[in-house]
Amino acid sequence: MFKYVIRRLLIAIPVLLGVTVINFIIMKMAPGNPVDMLISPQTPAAALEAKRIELGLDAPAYVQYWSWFTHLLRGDLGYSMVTYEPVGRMIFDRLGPTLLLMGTSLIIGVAIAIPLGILSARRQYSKLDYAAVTGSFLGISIPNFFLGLGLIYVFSLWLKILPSSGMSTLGGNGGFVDILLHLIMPVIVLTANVAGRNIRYVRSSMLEILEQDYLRTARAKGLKETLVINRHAVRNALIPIVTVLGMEIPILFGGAVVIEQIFSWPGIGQLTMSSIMSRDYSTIMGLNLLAAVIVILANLLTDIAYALVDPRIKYSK
Amino acid sequence: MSEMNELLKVDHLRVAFDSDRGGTVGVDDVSFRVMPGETLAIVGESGSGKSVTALSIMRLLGGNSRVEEGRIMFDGRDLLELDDPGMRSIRGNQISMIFQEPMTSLNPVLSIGFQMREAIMLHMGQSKKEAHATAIRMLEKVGLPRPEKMMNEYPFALSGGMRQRVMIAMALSCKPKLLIADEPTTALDVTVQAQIMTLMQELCREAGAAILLITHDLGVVAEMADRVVVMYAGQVVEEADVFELFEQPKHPYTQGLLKSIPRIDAANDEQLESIPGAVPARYESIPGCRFTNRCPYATDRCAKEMPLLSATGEDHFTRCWEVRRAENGLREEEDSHA
Amino acid sequence: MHNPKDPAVPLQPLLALENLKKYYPVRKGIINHTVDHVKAVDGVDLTIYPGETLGLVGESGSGKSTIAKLIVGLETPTEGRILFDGQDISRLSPREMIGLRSELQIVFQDPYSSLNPRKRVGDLLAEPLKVHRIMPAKDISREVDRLLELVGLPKNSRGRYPHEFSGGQRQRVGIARALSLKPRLVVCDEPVSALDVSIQAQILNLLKELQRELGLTYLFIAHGLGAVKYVSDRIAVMYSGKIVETGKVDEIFREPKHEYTRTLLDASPIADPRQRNKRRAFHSH
Amino acid sequence: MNLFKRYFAGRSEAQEEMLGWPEGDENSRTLFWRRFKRHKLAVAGLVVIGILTLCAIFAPFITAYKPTTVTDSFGAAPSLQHWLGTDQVGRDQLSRLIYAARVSLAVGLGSIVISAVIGTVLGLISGYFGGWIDSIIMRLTDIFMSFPYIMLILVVASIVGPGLTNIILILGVLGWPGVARLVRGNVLSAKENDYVKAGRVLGFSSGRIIFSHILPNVVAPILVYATSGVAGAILDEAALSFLGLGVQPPTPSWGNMLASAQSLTVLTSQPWLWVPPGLMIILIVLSINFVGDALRDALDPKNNK
Repeated sequence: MFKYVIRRLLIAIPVLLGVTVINFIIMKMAPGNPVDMLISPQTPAAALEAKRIELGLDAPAYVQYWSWFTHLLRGDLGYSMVTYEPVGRMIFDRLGPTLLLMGTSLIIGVAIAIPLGILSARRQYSKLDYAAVTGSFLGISIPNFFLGLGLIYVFSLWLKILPSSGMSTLGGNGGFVDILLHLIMPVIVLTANVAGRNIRYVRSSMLEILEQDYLRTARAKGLKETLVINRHAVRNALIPIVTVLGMEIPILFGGAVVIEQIFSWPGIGQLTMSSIMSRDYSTIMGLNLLAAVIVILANLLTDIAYALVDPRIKYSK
Repeated sequence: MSEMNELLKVDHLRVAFDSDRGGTVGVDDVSFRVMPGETLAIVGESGSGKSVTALSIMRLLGGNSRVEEGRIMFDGRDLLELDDPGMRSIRGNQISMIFQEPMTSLNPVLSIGFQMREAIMLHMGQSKKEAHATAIRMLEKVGLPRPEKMMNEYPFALSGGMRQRVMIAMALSCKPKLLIADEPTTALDVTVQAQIMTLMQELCREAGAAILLITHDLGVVAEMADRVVVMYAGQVVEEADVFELFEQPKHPYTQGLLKSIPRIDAANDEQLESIPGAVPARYESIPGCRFTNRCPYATDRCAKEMPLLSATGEDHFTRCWEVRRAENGLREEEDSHA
Repeated sequence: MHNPKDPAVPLQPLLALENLKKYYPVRKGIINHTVDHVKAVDGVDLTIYPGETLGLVGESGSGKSTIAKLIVGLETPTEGRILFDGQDISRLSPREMIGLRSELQIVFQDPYSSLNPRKRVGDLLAEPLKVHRIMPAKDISREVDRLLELVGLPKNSRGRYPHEFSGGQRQRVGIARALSLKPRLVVCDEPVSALDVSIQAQILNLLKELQRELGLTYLFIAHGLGAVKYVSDRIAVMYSGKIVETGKVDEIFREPKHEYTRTLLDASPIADPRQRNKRRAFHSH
Repeated sequence: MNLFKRYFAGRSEAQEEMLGWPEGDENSRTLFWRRFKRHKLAVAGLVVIGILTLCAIFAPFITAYKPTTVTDSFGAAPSLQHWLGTDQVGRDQLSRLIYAARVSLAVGLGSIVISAVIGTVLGLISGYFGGWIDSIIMRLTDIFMSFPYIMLILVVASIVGPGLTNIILILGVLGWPGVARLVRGNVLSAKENDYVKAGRVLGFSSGRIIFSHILPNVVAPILVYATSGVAGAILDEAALSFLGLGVQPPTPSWGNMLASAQSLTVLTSQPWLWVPPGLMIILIVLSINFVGDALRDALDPKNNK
């Protein structure tokens, strides 16, 4: 078990390195560099060149990468090309709201998907099953932004019961209830997505388990059907779900970009959009890198969780 | 033959399936009895309906199949008439079952101990602690090393043979009157097969439990059974005492089967006679005998009229027009085995 | 029956395995290093003479299937030599192997997985002929008909897909495919284990017939002693990677020398209830 | 009796059995259709996709206005002239809606073809050869899949610039890792089949085995995946265009038509500008997803009975 975790960690390292390399390459591909940003067009070419050397931009790519990478290890993501603030700081300030948004949606989404998926599988081809499956298809087929706009139209503009933007009321104290009210609509949108994807996943996983021989063994023992399902089937069906949760994280990040834009949620997604609009590549790349690292860590966590719920892992490898 | 004290009596059982192409009949007009303490073997090839028959007794058929006709009398009660709680009190308690695939028949994420205790606590009313002790005793009985430690193991740490021993321990832990064993050794090696079969027989004899052994292997039948039921294409074609069946098989299918198995005690230059052809694809729609297309003795009547399973000797039943014709002095239709 | 082991003529073996070993590494630990080996085949010597059938028996995991794979080149041996007609073929490059492909063929156990479900039977049989350019394209069609007839399948099977055939018929197609390149040695890896009892005899008889007609040499691998006895001239018994006993069929069955062979014989059920009480393994107490 | 016929039964008997070959047996295609048709929503989806495709192809013949033609009414509500009203610039909304279907379908199909080709080739290689090639390709997919997809697309789109072709290329080139993993997994299990081993023993080249024997057997899952991939790409394009980094006006796309709703006036008082394109996206994506689900069911070898 311990070895297994270490092994997963060791696999994560080259992936992490790869992520930084890809990140660096994209950054280099981006038009404009910090020098252009710092200096006005009137600056003589010689001075420009001097500045380039000073910033190390004349060095071969791998040297530049190394210098960037060692800074990275010290937690230094460089400075924004637009606001000149440290990128790390900017991201850190925005991380909380995004994690709040993503975390809430993930938990609620899964809390809906698991029982509904299991029930749907147990009553395959029933009305409930059709409703759940159709609902889950809707969840993955409605564009985030359209659902978001629709919600704003209904709840903010028409019924006027929910705030349409930000994380707290301007001038308000940002109390729990206030944040909660602001949270409702963006969370509904992301939850629709999470639940939509996972209802069908839980359902098909459960359907597969329902055909397993060991359930027949459990029934042959004379166990009640509820026990057969709850004790013997559900646990096995949920094991693969653990992995899928890890895959939700990058998707949620993507969703957050769109949702935060619509609801003016002061998180990473909004920062991403504003950086892209202002071509602030050092911030963009910092964001991208951070998101990738979070994804890798989340995958690592799901791997460990997997090992905890599935006793088979302990023995293999 | 006294019909008074039979343990299990299956009577004109008919099971139908829903498939993509509509309903089909998997098992049709299957009847047989199991006496207390005896070993009855049901032998047949894949698709002959032997497993379906076993699962119908346990009422464990899948969702797309159902018993359409017949009775399954166990200890004087019709299992098909029981309500769910009633049936559950029989499963694992009075009738238990072990399956073909030891690798997939145990739940991979629950410990052996947990799975062992479950039935014991349910049917014997034992506390967790008592059940634990009972489980260990059973594991010991089936010859597993270090049973205490085994209780904490998970199935994948065990070999196929060991898992099947666990299944046997589990099945016999509530002292059933009948053990249904569906191809219990097909997935195992020959030497392990011999061990498992011996173990099963010894423990059942000791506990006075009858065995309903489902198998395709005539060698296993010869070693284990007291009586044999031969199934072909969803029907019973012959039933007899094991010695009688092997010495004087009457149904052409049984005869062909016995001649087509390569035996280790055969003479050197013996030539195997195989049964030509294969089981017809949609046999349920055949009006006559389902073996007609492969039978060397088939007549026009065989193709048109379905023969009934009828007495063709003392405690010997055969489903064949030609055999009936040969056995002179037979009464007509009404002597069907019922 | 042809007897290749006429003592007067010292025959050269068609196939000889010399100290053949196949170890699979067991990887463990954090950096996945090799900590141990599974000795699937552990120093096997075996000879097969032209025209004979050598039966190879053993339990699952004894290494008999690995030997089959080594002979036909699906695996490379860790150590030892595989002499075919006197030439070591164990370490040939794929290119060098091409010429020999036609000499050594295999019939697999599972007739469901051994035929590509997306190809018609006619194409399955024509493909090897085309790939190896054995004959002009115009003759291929006739050759496919001949192969089908050889294994007892009607000509109209050509246009059909494998799923339209029963297990026994599929196995016939598998045999026809193996014979398409006119091999000298055919490895039969449990060819009847997956078939129904009443079909097994058909395939065993077919294999015997083909051997007689085409002068084939067989390595017949099985776990059921009955089938092995029926088709083999000699038998080799394998146990955990090693050959523990070889001998003529009657000798092995009459007086097995190795302990394991005896266990195996005792454990094999005999389809005769009268023999029950004479035997040990099933009823030992 | 015909005992002598049974004596050497090796060859004769199989022939005999074939005479009774079930001629009326269904072939796999009719079986596929019968199973597909069980999914009523998928059949409806297929009809919707068909109609939309026809609309997209024949857009110039069925629209009253060109999508870029500016008429004299700005932001007008639906009327007889303009069934869905006009946008703020004065273009006919219905015409734009129909023309926008071209964008969605082009992006959906174009990008998935690119990812499917790249992913399939890499997945086949990775799965068949294994070893270090496999490790490299798989780590590469890990790396690509670590970046949040939308963020990565946004970044690349901001670098290479927006536009229809670029969007197709970006979605196509960044979408391969999913396909590669799927194909690899299927190849790994297909490789275990004896027919692949038989191919090696018969001396077939790796290329022949991979493309002629393995690929046809892994097409079904690729097809299913590609179907949902089309739906995903259409959604991604819409999101990108909505955020202003996708298809640029005046070329109409449902995404960029929705972008106008970011203004409060449009959102509150001109719902004809944003509701129809949103519904169109839902309609097409839902249809494709239903079809994909039915395909999955109908192509599943497990229910091959």
